[in-house]
Amino acid sequence: MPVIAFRQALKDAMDEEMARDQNVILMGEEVAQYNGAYKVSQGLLDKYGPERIIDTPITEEGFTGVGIGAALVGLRPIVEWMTVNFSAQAFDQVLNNAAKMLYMSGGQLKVPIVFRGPNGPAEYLASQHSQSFQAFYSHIPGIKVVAPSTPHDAKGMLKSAIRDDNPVIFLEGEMMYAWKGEVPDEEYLIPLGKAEVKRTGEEVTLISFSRSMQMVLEAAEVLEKEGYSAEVLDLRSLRPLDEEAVFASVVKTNRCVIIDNDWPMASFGSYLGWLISKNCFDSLDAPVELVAMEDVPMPYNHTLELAVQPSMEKIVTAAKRVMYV
Amino acid sequence: MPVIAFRQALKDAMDEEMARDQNVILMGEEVAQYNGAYKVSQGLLDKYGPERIIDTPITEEGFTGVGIGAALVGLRPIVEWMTVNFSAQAFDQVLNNAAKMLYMSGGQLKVPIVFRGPNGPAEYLASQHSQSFQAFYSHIPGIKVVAPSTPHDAKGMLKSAIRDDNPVIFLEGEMMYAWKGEVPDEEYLIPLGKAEVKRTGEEVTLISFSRSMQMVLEAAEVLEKEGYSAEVLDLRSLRPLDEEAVFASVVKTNRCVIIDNDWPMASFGSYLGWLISKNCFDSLDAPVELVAMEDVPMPYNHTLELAVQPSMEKIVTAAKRVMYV
Amino acid sequence: MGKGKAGVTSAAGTAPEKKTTSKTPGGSEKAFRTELLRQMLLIRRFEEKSAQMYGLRKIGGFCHLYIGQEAVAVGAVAALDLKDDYVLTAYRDHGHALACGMDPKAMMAELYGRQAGCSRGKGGSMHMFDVDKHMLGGNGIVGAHIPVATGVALKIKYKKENGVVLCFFGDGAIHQGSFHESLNLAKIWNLPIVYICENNQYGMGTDFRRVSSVTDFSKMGLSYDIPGSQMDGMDVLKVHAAVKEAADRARKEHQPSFIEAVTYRYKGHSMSDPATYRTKEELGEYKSQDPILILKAQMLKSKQLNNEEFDKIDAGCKRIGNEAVQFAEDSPQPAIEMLYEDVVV
Amino acid sequence: MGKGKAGVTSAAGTAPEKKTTSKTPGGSEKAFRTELLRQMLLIRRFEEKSAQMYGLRKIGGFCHLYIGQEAVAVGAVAALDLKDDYVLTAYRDHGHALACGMDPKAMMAELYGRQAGCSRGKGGSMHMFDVDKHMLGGNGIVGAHIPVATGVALKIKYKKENGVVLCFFGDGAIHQGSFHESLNLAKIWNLPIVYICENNQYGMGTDFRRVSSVTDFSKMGLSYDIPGSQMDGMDVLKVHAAVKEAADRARKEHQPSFIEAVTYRYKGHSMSDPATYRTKEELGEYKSQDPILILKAQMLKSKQLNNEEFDKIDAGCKRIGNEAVQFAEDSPQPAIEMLYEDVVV
Ligand SMILES: Cc1ncc(C[n+]2csc(CCOP(=O)(O)OP(=O)(O)O)c2C)c(N)n1
Ligand SMILES: Cc1ncc(C[n+]2csc(CCOP(=O)(O)OP(=O)(O)O)c2C)c(N)n1
Ligand SMILES: [Mg+2]
Ligand SMILES: [Mg+2]
Repeated sequence: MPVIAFRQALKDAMDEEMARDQNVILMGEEVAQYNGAYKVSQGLLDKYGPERIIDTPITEEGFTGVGIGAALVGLRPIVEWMTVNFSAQAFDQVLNNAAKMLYMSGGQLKVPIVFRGPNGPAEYLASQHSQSFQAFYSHIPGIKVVAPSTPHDAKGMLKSAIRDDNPVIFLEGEMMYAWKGEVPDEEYLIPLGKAEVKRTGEEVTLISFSRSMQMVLEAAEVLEKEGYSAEVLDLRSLRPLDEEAVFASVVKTNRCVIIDNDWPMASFGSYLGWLISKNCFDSLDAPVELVAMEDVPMPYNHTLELAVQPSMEKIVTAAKRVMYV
Repeated sequence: MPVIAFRQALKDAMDEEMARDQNVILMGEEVAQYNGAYKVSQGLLDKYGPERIIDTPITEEGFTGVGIGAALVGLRPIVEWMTVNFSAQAFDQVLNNAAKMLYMSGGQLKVPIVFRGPNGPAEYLASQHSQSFQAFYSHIPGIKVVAPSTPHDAKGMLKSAIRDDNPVIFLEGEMMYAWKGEVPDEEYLIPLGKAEVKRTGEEVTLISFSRSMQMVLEAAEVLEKEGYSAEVLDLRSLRPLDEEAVFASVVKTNRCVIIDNDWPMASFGSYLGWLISKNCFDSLDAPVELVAMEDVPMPYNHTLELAVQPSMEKIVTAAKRVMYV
Repeated sequence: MGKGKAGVTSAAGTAPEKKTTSKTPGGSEKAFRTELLRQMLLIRRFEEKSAQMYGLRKIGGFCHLYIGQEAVAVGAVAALDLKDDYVLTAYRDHGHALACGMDPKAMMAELYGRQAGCSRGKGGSMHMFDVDKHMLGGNGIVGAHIPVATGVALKIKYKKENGVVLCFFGDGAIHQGSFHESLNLAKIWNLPIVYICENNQYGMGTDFRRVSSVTDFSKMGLSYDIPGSQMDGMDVLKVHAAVKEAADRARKEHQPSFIEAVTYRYKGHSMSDPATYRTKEELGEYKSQDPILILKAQMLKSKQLNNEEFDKIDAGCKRIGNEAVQFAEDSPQPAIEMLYEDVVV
Repeated sequence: MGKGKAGVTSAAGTAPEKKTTSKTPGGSEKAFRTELLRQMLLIRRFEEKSAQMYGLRKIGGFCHLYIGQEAVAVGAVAALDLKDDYVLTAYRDHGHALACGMDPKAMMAELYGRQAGCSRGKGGSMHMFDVDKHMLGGNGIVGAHIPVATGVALKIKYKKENGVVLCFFGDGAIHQGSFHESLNLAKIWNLPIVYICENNQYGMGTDFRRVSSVTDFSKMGLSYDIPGSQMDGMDVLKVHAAVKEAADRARKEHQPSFIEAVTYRYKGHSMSDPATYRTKEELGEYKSQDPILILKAQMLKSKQLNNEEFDKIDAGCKRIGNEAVQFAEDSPQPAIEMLYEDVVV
């Protein structure tokens, strides 16, 4: 199977869907002539022209709203936020327009739009540029929030997101764009809302998504070497959430560590921690642990910024803690 | 002790602090000539004049940022958001400026500002006007988030918030403004970060804050009549959170229901649910229950909008569930 | 009546092809004006009925009446063909909804929060929608629908359609960044949209002069090289002429325009507002240039109308209001399960 | 040197009272110009050093160089007295920080992420702050500091102080709603602030003409009845004169102004940008009107400078850059516990 980079998988997904459906357009800062700040839209302007690949001024609130309006009347825009940090300026548009239109129109107005871009810390970018938005967005009913961890999933899920009639927040990671993985040549779709067991195990369930999956898998390897069997679940989609897959695994292993590279309070990871604690109450042999970002803004200094985030070591430690070893 | 309304308590707090400190100003839509959309600033313009009680145009991002700028250089602005819903337009200012300045300047820049206004559903206002923001704001390190439930606490905590050198989000409730309660004549302050046991009990802990406290206390009464003893904890402050008080109560009662009138996913209430599940793991005799808003935008129809929210009945049912009765 | 074609339930209860009268060469001036008059009267009577029902607690929450501003929505929407064109407005939306030909019954049921409401009782006063009539709300956050409207115009241009978008908003909304971001986008992308600021002179209790650096808003187009004009929003024919010109430019040249319509709301901001921030004299002055009276006088003078005809139209509009109330009363409450519907498709 | 008084570490390593030269009647024109020249050279050399250290991976992340734009920060800040006045800018902030007299050592240590950095290694390139020098960042979100700067001006007015705020931002930021909301607020409240758009013609890879309805930004003040002017941002004396006039108006009349300074950045947007979106010819054209060369030529011509003097100043600036690097190298990494500091007071 061909091995391609994460950014290429995203590009291919957009490319295929644009070829398939004339209503799909891409807009955002630097998506056209510059081929994307992170080169995710490489070549699309050449192929589809400026009517469909649209450079915007730096006006997140404005172009996010424009995308929503176009979606209301039949286009299927993909809006790239150069980084998801900047979507804070468009927060009202997502919360009050994208997520509400269907409901407050009594089902009349669909909003088939995808908002995508790099989420979470990259490196050396300090506090305003290193934030995770999964908590903010997964809190909101009326939108879907997905965060794949491989080129394969990225492609299949982005295609599904583009075809979805609901607003979908598609979270990528700047550090992930160069990640490589196998992606089949033939077309495929991955449904939004299905988790995947990446590794079966018996003694502890490690649950995560997006960029953290890599260190979670490494941690599972390390644990195996030390004689512990970890099951690893990649959620892929946060909203809708595959509760069934989550509970099935925890009921089996009786122990769980959640890894969510975001501040802990009112976070997606802590919600999942509560949900598991409640629904697997009788199965759990230890408290559900959460490996989160430290509860501080991101510092610039590299040693500090690494210390702020989940690491393979922290995951191993947490896993051992819930196994009481 | 004099009995006054919630809105009066807030007004008195602002009035006293403005009299005490020339650097305190109030700004927002309709705060001056109109005396506040909900009349919280009644009379302040007359007393302090237009230099200190400032009407703004409808530009939430703009005047929120202006408040932050003024705070950086020594003023202590109180910014009223007509309702907290509209602060979605100022989200970037809170997240990236108010909450970050101290950190990213290495401790040089304090932001002594209070953002206040009605949070959560009122009645018949439909989805864009009926949202709770405690999840969004309590997620963010670098700010404080408080939500008192009585005129007494509102006054003492607003005074503390105004004197606090950090940005404080002060959540009120439109339905609470007319609530009455005893407020002493003499000056007092209530520290931010201290919960209060409103009622001691033995069999279950009910934890909430802000407007929901009223129905929580009613539920405790009903439970008592049915022979069950509920302890009721009013958090008052969400960030910082009085973990000690929470754990002490749950360790005593071994059962807990959290009431948070907000969507459940990635919410403050679910975070608390995880925190308790984890830290009181050995004490809990039942899963921690969360009585939340239904996971839908708010409908306009009154019957539906009541059905969406926590109610006394739902709280009683949840309490019985965790008591297995 | 064709799907998506705007029409207004006439005073007599039938639904004449409003657009035909305005656009077909054969349509007479008299018929066109009569239709404008009828629509303004319908809005007036519908709003009065809404206020009455609000007083009886049949309707709750915010209810922003349009009384006094009828000429703006009616004159402007009369320049459209809602098969191709679209309307978006803010929360003071009953007038625009009626002008777009939305069913008064479904609207009253919506105000009642009933299942037969246009938004199934989930939207209420601020969220009137009718996808078939191309009326896309009914939006509650000040200024936030302006980019959305701009996006609708982007679709028209992308699809090479013939339509134009009218985006209505208040004097209070014009300072919002969303307005400015949108105008720039509309200009650089050559979008067929007409931005219409209904300057009713107050944003809630705030006289617009207190919060605006300029009092002639039409200047604000200059920053974006967009033609702007300020006009009398109490005269429905003037509004119609100005919007028609702008809509034509949008259609032909794919160029955005900006119009400030100076108008006045007779009632408080919402039902709970006593409107003590303005004088009786000021209100009286505007009432004396009431949009319905102006058109009526013009038509009486030019013999396009007599008093009897006027009374008949008016009686018809009142009847529609009453029928709408009856319809709403009869419509069932939404079932509790409806809560969970319409969250995602 | 008094606390809060801006000064620039001179080429010789001493810190002359820059403001004195510009403001004291006794200060000679020659001394003033020499100081402007020195500051521009210091920025140039500091930036070159930063680029070099970035190449050696001593510095990471975004690093937006100011080379080519030196005349704007230097000319503008020279009109200030930073005892009373304030400066806020975006993430391309090294130039403004140096012009405000911030310590190059603390700045380089910040770029290194070290404990002795001006922001204790927590801010990095985009977040230079110095409260004593009234340099309030160093802000990373495009446009978001414009309301904040406006708030600083509100404090000046409220406290009846004598200061003025300079708010710098790019051509890319001007379409942000925050700019428009701020100008209206500054005008209705009569705030002492000068908004300076540094139009370096590109926002990242985007030629400003592609995303702007107007190419003469100074028009944009009209929407707010704020005087606007467009000027040559490569000539430090012109910048200084224009900003001085605007700052004086701000101080005396408490009126905001808006200035567009047309300039150019020689390097890519950040270190990772090859800047292929523009031609070599265009770059060459601007380099031929280099702000340092322009002033140097003027001074040589008027005999206020000879080549030897220039070389000596330049050598001094290079030395400062080297010393800053040495200082940064020697500064310790922040301790892990510092993570938890500065979150709340
Ligand atoms: C972003 C936002 N801020 C505040 C409000 C509250 N609010 C609703 S209407 C209104 C006044 C709007 O005035 P204007 O735009 O002139 O419209 P009008 O009511 O006169 O039709 C305000 C402040 C809101 N809905 N949205
Ligand atoms: C709100 C927001 N959107 C996008 C970005 C990413 N970004 C950083 S700089 C930049 C270009 C800004 O250009 P301009 O304002 O002209 O400033 P210059 O870089 O030319 O100094 C962009 C898009 C950001 N930091 N903030
Ligand atoms: Mg108005
Ligand atoms: Mg630029």
